[in-house]
Amino acid sequence: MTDRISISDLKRMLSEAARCLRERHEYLSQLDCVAGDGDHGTTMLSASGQLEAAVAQAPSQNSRELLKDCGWRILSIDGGASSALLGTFFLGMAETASESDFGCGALAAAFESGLNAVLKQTKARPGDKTMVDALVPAVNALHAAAESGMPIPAALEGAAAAAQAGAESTKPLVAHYGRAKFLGEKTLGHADPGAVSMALLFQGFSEALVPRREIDHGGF
Amino acid sequence: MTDRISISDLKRMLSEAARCLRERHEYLSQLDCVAGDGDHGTTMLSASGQLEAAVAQAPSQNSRELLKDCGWRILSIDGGASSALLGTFFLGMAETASESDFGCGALAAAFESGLNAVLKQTKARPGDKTMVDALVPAVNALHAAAESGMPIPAALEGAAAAAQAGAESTKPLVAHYGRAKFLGEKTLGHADPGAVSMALLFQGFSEALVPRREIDHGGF
Amino acid sequence: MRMKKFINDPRRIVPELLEGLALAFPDKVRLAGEGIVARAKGKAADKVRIVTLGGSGHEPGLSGFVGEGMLDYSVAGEIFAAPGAPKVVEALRQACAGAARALLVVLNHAGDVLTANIAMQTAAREGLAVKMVLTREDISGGPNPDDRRGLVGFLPVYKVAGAAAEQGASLDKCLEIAERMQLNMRTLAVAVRTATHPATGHPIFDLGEDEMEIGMGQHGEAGTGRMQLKSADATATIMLQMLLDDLAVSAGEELLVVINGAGATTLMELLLIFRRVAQILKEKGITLARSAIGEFITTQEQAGFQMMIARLDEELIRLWDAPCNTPFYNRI
Amino acid sequence: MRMKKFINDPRRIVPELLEGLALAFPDKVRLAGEGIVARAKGKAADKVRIVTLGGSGHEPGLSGFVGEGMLDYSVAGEIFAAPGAPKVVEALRQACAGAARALLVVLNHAGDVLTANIAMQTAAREGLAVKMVLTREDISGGPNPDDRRGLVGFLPVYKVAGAAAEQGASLDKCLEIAERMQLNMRTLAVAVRTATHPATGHPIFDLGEDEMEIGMGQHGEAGTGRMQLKSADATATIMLQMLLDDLAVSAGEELLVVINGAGATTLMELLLIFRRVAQILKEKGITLARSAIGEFITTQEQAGFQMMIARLDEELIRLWDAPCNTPFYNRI
Ligand SMILES: Nc1ncnc2c1ncn2[C@@H]1O[C@H](COP(=O)(O)OP(=O)(O)O)[C@@H](O)[C@H]1O
Ligand SMILES: Nc1ncnc2c1ncn2[C@@H]1O[C@H](COP(=O)(O)OP(=O)(O)O)[C@@H](O)[C@H]1O
Ligand SMILES: [Mg+2]
Ligand SMILES: [Mg+2]
Ligand SMILES: [Mg+2]
Ligand SMILES: [Mg+2]
Repeated sequence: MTDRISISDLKRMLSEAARCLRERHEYLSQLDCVAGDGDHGTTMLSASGQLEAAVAQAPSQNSRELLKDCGWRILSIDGGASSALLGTFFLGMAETASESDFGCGALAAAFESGLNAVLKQTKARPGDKTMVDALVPAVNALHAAAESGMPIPAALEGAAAAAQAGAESTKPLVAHYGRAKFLGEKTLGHADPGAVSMALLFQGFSEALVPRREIDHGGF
Repeated sequence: MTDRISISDLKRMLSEAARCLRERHEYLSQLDCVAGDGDHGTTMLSASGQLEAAVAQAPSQNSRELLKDCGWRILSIDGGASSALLGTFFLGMAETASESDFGCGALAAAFESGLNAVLKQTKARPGDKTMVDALVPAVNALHAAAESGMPIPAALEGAAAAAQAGAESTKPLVAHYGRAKFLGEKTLGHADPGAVSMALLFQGFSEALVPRREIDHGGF
Repeated sequence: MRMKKFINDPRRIVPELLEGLALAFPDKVRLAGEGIVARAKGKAADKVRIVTLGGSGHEPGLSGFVGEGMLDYSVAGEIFAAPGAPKVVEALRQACAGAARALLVVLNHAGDVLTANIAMQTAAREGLAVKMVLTREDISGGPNPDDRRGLVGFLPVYKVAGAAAEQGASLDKCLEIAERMQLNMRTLAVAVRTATHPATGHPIFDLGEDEMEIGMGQHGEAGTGRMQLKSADATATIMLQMLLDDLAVSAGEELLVVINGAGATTLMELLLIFRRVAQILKEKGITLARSAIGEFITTQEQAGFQMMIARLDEELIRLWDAPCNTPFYNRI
Repeated sequence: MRMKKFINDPRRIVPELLEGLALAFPDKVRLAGEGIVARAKGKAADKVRIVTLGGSGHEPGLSGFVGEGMLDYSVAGEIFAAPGAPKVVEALRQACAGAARALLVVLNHAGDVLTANIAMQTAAREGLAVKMVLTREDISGGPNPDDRRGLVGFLPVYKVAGAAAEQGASLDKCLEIAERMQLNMRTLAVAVRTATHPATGHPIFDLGEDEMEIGMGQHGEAGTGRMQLKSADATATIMLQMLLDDLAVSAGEELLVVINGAGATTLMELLLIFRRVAQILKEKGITLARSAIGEFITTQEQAGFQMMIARLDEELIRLWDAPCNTPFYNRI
């Protein structure tokens, strides 16, 4: 429990995010079956493996290099849309990331830079029923928390809750991007798999810094 | 009821044979499903149509030409093995057929010539579970009847009965020729479709000359 | 329907099938890295390279068209999934070795486009001379080109751009040719039976026992018209009319027609469909200038087909007719 | 499984599909009578004509291989049924017009052989110079060649005989080449899922949900080995070993390998099968001299494939490599 994120904190965050995605990968594929081609869990399982490998094999103690490696590794997965965007997210974070420790503001800035990189690659915006619906509120929450001087664990917990709410909010929407857009009305009532993945990612980040029992495991 | 077969008797024989094949074509396909590719009835339906067309369009009163026309027409059907052999049978008959009337001996000789033409095209012999199992006893019966001076209707009735018995006799056999040979043991217990067709052919020939009610419709 | 496929480890399908491709056509293609299929024979340094990318499980598409007169590099992703951008960057680096220039042909599918954009940005940062063309001709996506997927139209685009490159055209000229081809083509797909996913074993979509769906995408993405299964003639008539309307074809124009089998639909059926298309074009006074019939991009054992029409001009016809020599498309 | 095919009147499938073929490849083939597909372009009168016959429903086999360097005439029968002899006689008459000579290539199936024999007898009576070769390479028929069906081995026979004819070889030489090819080839088929008959709509055979059958014939005629569905590698290993044993291939020899998809089996799978074949041959020191992979003869949407091997000598390799230009097989 610290107020700066050291390289070992970052590694723990990445490992926990990997664990969350791995644990729920079958559910993610089920969600993708409703509105896509059913492979999202497989891709997130690969992403999770790549995050773990990046952490395990990190050659230096450089946070920025670690995030960049995560990004390239995830981009290297033949996972279609979601791995391209998730990889882009990490590469974007790396662009503004500190080389060593982060304060809460720097962390929020890095996440925002990741989000901006994603928003450069896709025209999808909140409400289009994509992973953007979870990413945007998570990054916004983190920013607000940083501005209000919240400690990092609490800030990340808020970001995770916002991401989860964002994922939930995709249920009543109709998809406009990705494969799901061709299914139109069929996507109604089901959460977007990519949004759920982003919520799981932030859940992992948060759980890495907060004792496990404090977390509300939410709806998924 | 005559003791010579005139061209109009011959036409009636061919028409009745066509009718018998037509009436049973679905059953013939069913039999072919057991041990072949299920198309035998379709081929015999086409053969029946060709016999009728030959009779209807016969340009002359020449029996030999009529039989030849039947042969070529049946050969022209894309019916695989059975139409090739049935066409050959008619062409073979035409080779020794009289140009006008037949006595019983001449009729038997013509059928024998048809049988020989068939036996030149296939190595199948009685016991191999093919149409030969019906043709051989039918032609033999006709010969014996002719030699014993039997009138033609009775002689043909005997030939039809012999053909039917021959077809029945294929039930316990295992096929050695045609597509059915690849099915081996599976053909046990089912009559060979081509043999049943030949029995129907002779049934038609016979019914053309004998009042319908006298005929025993047998097992099929 | 249970999956019945001859595969080994489902996670190793793609590398194994590419290995098989290279073993089967050693005079035409070679493996040039993980998921990268390259021409076996070199090409003069001053000629433009044609590069493409896309998911696997659609064989012979896309790597089956690497060879003289068509593609120089194909980057193959996992089953039904775009390849990762780093592989595409690697292929572009190889394509542009010795200061060569490359045209990247991308089929409009979300994952492919994202990958391609990321790869293009990296290539630009590395100073590679690459331009990109996006094929988007599936009229079931509606009037907005962004919503139109890239289907079998990649074939004529590879063909004419590849021929232009082979003849020494500049990168801008190759791009212009590819753009002209793609702007003048329209495709519509119909599906009648689903396929199973070779990695998961699951059916890709559901369709009633007597239904067909016009507009079905390459991975079972729903189309616009679910209807009772129709005859070859009726289906061809409906689909062709939709395509002619969308492309606004007039009598006297020259068309290329491609009929692409989805996998299980027989060539027998494709020929019946083509016959009706040729009859209708004749009735309308439209010239059937060129055609191609076969399986160019499949979705496993899915039953159905794609019908593509394209307006040809003299230059496009000349490029379409130019020789090519690839594993699954040849012209003498 | 209900039939889901794009057809019109089931009794008109064959004439319609041949019409489609001629419309699609007007520069390669033309219709020369009911069920008769002929080369579009003429051939010098002193060159031997290659003629074949067989049932339909197996597209692109057999008429898809009419064209320069392969067939001159193909006589197509009804779905799965040999054509009538009179049509074959008509094709032979056309082939032998102007005192030309012809080689009739027949695949060993009861109906085809009967038709061919009747046609050959008529041709002989008419004084036509025709010789016949019978392909029979399906080792599942047992040791007696009479019991071996003709499967995809027609492809190399058409190819080498057609090339020899194109190069001006005599009829006897063409026959000798064709015989040498056919004596040196062996095929084995495997089926995993049935097809439906396009005219009747019925499945052709039954097979359990996890079964495959090695030795299954082109029309569902039972084979020798019904067994649990196996992996690509295991299936390829079993089948190749049976073929190598039967042909008695030794290390150092040169082989042609053909992998022919039955209809619904994907090219993806065929490439995996081929990969294993190439690996095994390498292990055994046998040279993989040439290969072909694709759908050359299908049984509608049946799933499965045929594996063919053939021993090649220098002359056969040269003829195999010669150019050809047909709707569904080309060489540059
Ligand atoms: N154009 C896009 N913009 C934003 N997100 C997208 C886009 N396309 C897909 N996604 C996200 O990716 C998820 C699907 O990921 P996945 O199934 O792994 O890839 P694919 O759709 O290529 O199979 C969707 O649920 C959505 O959140
Ligand atoms: N080689 C043969 N010799 C004699 N009769 C044969 C031969 N091949 C097939 N038949 C006969 O033909 C019948 C099958 O005819 P049909 O189903 O019409 O032809 P196909 O077997 O070509 O589909 C068999 O039941 C058998 O009586
Ligand atoms: Mg998906
Ligand atoms: Mg039959
Ligand atoms: Mg996917
Ligand atoms: Mg048949």
